[in-house]
Amino acid sequence: AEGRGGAAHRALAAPAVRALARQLGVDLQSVPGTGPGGRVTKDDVSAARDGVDGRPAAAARPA
Amino acid sequence: MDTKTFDAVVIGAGPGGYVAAIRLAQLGKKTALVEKESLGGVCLNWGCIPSKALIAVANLVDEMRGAADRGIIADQPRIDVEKLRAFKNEVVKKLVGGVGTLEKGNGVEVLRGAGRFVAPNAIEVKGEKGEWRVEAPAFIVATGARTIQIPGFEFDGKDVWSAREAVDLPEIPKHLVVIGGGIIGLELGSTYARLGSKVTVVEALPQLLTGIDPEAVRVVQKNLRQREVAVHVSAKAKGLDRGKDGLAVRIEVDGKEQAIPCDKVLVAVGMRPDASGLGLDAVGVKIGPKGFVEVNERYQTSVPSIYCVGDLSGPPLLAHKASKEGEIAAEAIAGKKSVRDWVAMPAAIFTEPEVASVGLSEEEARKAGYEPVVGKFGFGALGRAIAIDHTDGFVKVVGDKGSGLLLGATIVGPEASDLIAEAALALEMGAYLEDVALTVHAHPTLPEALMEACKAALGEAIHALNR
Amino acid sequence: MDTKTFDAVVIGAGPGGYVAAIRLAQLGKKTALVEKESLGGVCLNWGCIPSKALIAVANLVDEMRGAADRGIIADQPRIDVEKLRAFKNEVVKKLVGGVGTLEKGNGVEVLRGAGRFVAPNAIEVKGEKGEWRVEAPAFIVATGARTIQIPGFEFDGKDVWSAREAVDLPEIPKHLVVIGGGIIGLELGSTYARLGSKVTVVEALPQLLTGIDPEAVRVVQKNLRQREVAVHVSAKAKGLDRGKDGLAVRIEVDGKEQAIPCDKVLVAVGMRPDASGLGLDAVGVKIGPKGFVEVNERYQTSVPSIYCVGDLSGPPLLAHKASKEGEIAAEAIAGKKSVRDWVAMPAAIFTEPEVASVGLSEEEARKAGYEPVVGKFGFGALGRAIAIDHTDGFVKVVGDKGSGLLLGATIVGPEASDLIAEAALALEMGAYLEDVALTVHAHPTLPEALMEACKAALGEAIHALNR
Ligand SMILES: Cc1cc2nc3c(=O)[nH]c(=O)nc-3n(C[C@H](O)[C@H](O)[C@H](O)COP(=O)(O)OP(=O)(O)OC[C@H]3O[C@@H](n4cnc5c(N)ncnc54)[C@H](O)[C@@H]3O)c2cc1C
Ligand SMILES: Cc1cc2nc3c(=O)[nH]c(=O)nc-3n(C[C@H](O)[C@H](O)[C@H](O)COP(=O)(O)OP(=O)(O)OC[C@H]3O[C@@H](n4cnc5c(N)ncnc54)[C@H](O)[C@@H]3O)c2cc1C
Repeated sequence: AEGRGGAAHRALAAPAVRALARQLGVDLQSVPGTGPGGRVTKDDVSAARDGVDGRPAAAARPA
Repeated sequence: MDTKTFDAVVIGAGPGGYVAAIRLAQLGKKTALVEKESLGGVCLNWGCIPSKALIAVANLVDEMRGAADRGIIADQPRIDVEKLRAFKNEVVKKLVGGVGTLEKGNGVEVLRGAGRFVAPNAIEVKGEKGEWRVEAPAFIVATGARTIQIPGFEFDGKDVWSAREAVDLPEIPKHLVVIGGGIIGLELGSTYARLGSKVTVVEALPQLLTGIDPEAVRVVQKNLRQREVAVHVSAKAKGLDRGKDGLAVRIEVDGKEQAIPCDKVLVAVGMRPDASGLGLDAVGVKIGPKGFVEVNERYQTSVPSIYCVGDLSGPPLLAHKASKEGEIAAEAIAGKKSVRDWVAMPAAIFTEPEVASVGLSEEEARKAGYEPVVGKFGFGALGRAIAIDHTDGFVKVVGDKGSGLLLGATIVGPEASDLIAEAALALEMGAYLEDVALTVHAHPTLPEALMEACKAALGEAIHALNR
Repeated sequence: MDTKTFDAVVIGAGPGGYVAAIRLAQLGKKTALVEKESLGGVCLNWGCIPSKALIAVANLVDEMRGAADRGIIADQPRIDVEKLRAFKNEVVKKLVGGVGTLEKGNGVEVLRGAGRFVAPNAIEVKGEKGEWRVEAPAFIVATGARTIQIPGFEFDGKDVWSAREAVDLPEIPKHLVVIGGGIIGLELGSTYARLGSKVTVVEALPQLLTGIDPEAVRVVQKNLRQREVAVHVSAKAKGLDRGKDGLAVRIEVDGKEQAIPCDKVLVAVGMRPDASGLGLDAVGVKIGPKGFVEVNERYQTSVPSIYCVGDLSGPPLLAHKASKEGEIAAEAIAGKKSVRDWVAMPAAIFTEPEVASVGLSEEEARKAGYEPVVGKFGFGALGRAIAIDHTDGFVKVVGDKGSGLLLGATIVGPEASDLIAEAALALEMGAYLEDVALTVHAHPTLPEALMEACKAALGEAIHALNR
């Protein structure tokens, strides 16, 4: 069955956030989610990337 | 033999291949699409689409039969087989033509013929209009699956139909025996039943629609019973007798044999992957024990230049799974970082009523380490369902008790195939039961049942009593 | 006069009030529900539900008329008015009975009679079975709205119908003039047209369905034209002539008068809030200039013990808005921190085809400071729509160009009322266009059109050419 990978709960992130994380080479599991219910947001992913190499990521920010 | 060169070549123009080709072209790749029969593959030519055209008509016939209860005076409807077939063919023609237009519009070159690998970077295509050697740095194989035959019931297109013949509607048999009570068997079996056949379903396993929530299956089974479809489960099809009065299917149930007289047999026991004649072995592509080509998360096979998507790359054998994989493989070839990462792969079954599911069942959730909490809401208590007079069925959601995370949904009832989309999006978004429960749902509509089921899981149903 | 005391009292048992009462009881409050007519309010008795029961039958009649094209042989259907009305009544009875059962099951005491405030913490209820003084620390007023009359067209239940009479289906007039081309006018007008009436629609504004995407309205208008419904926009209804041969509605278009002979007139020019006879003024509840009661984000009025929800608390006048507000007010009274915080308030219109929308239109998005990007996908290119033979319409999504955030959706076409739910959830979840575009949608289903529209907005449509 498809799923969230069982009790080893994977990071809660929407498809666009997952795509951005792949794009930026960020490992979602290591990103603390600040969205509702601990969901990882695009901003979280961008921030994680900034943390890695100090460069601001070209991530879209919700208005 | 002429040689043609492309950036990427797709073999097989079903929903996996034709979508992959469009996506490759969109991403700037010079692309060829090789197809030996008809654009659209199984899905458009004798699968998803034509079966649903027939099913929609069967649904309408059914509604017409019950129309008197709602104050509509009309004769009992009859079927004009030729005209129905013509309608179905028209639907197929429109969509197959559409695929051709889309490929052309995106600049994909369609090569008519059967493709076969002669090297990891080259295939030969043999068609009626020509033969080419086609070279490319990347290939996507999307040649699908074929229907399984069983001994004693070899397809002859006359007495013994495969899904392909059944979907073509050669006639409406007086008595049709359907071997296989899975999705295709029940979709087509109940269609013929509504079009006027007496139908008997023979299933080897103890349950129809194996893999689907038994409570949902019971709703479908009740409907079959109401329309006097005979169902034999745990029944083995032993053989076919051809007498001068017609056919008889011999089955064995509980060690006892019986014969079911009939005039047609539909064998719908499943599909298996079809890699034959592709020369994959020869170029070193690894094929798994069940015949599915082995792929990584980008749908790349053991030979890096060769990708594989759709029915041939593994279950579930569904058109939208094929298309999604086609997109991912195309994007991977074009250098994007796409991988298989979906959370939700919905499945829809077009029986009466429809069944659809996505995510984890209660049992799967438990196995995955969650403490499942279940919420259910019956269409019998939903305004919209009562107003449209389709009240059989329910929405069932599974959540995680501790976190409140939504884990899965099963829907049986009116428009279940459409309603599952909201649940799939919820899963992809990482929604909690509360997210769906708190979202305003227009009244009176069917998706209110999903909202109520989520509320029920939280002990807060409005239109049902919370125990 | 007996005095009864409760923790909370709800006045009016429409979708706002009856839901509020259930929620209050769930949260442990000793609750009374006061209703002067029938449980369920406008919505269940002569609004949402019965209109949709009739519309579903009109849809079926329509399908039957076109069935021959799909190979179904049958007579042209006729309507048995008595039987259809009986079916509609049965639907209403079932749901109204259901509300009674739910109130009882949750421990809500239903008081039959008209309520009127005599103090901020007390009302008097006068009913046929008794009169009571009812005291409570908190009240929710949910007494809804009433149909607007226009001079010269006073409702008489004979020649001039309000929606209430029209929904009751007294007869199928030969020629029905509908004054008002808004939601209710078109839903009922097109229903009567399909049931057999000649229908003429007279709308004062230049567009039917004001407020709805004009491109979507055109799809509905095309359908009306096909069934020969005459539509006059920018037309003023001047008066009604009663001659011995029947009625004639005088209208003025472009300064010219004309008379439309007919045998019934339906006036459906809207609803206005109904606070009359509640004694709200006397206890100090502020009412706005348009007659709506002023409330804060918890639905509390200027008198802290009195809450107000539903049609009486302001637009949009929709049942699900009323229910949502009922839940919020009930939770606020029970000490929860609930407030009005929805992102998405979907609206569904049950014309042929259906129209539904949620979130921002392109223009609203621009006004709100976004740079809107629009994606559109027509049902004419969708497999499922072609298979069920309902290809008119489209899905249009609006997103923000910079961020890719989804801002709104308009759907016109088959099952639009159901399909809007996924878009509403997407908005509540803060989804990007990409989220919906990347979510796997089952094939062949109607929600695939929403996915394709989102892909189109991103320039990545698969089943349409991206310009
Ligand atoms: C009756 C029926 C109903 C179904 N209903 C549904 C449904 O409602 N929803 C759903 O999701 N799924 C449904 N399915 C399953 C669905 O049709 C398949 O999952 C889908 O078609 C798989 O797509 P594909 O791209 O992998 O391959 P296919 O659609 O099988 O296409 C493969 C194509 O490859 C071509 N080909 C094969 N070998 C070669 C070669 N050597 N060279 C060139 N071309 C080649 C074939 O001619 C064919 O056109 C149904 C199937 C059947 C039979
Ligand atoms: C023909 C028609 C079709 C419609 N279709 C839809 C639709 O498809 N979807 C949708 O969302 N909306 C629809 N609506 C609108 C919908 O019906 C209303 O928005 C909804 O009913 C409002 O609910 P409410 O709780 O505010 O009040 P109401 O439903 O108006 O209920 C108010 C109740 O209060 C009672 N009452 C009034 N005064 C007193 C008093 N003093 N004491 C005791 N009781 C009192 C009344 O008897 C009534 O039962 C439709 C309306 C009409 C007319």
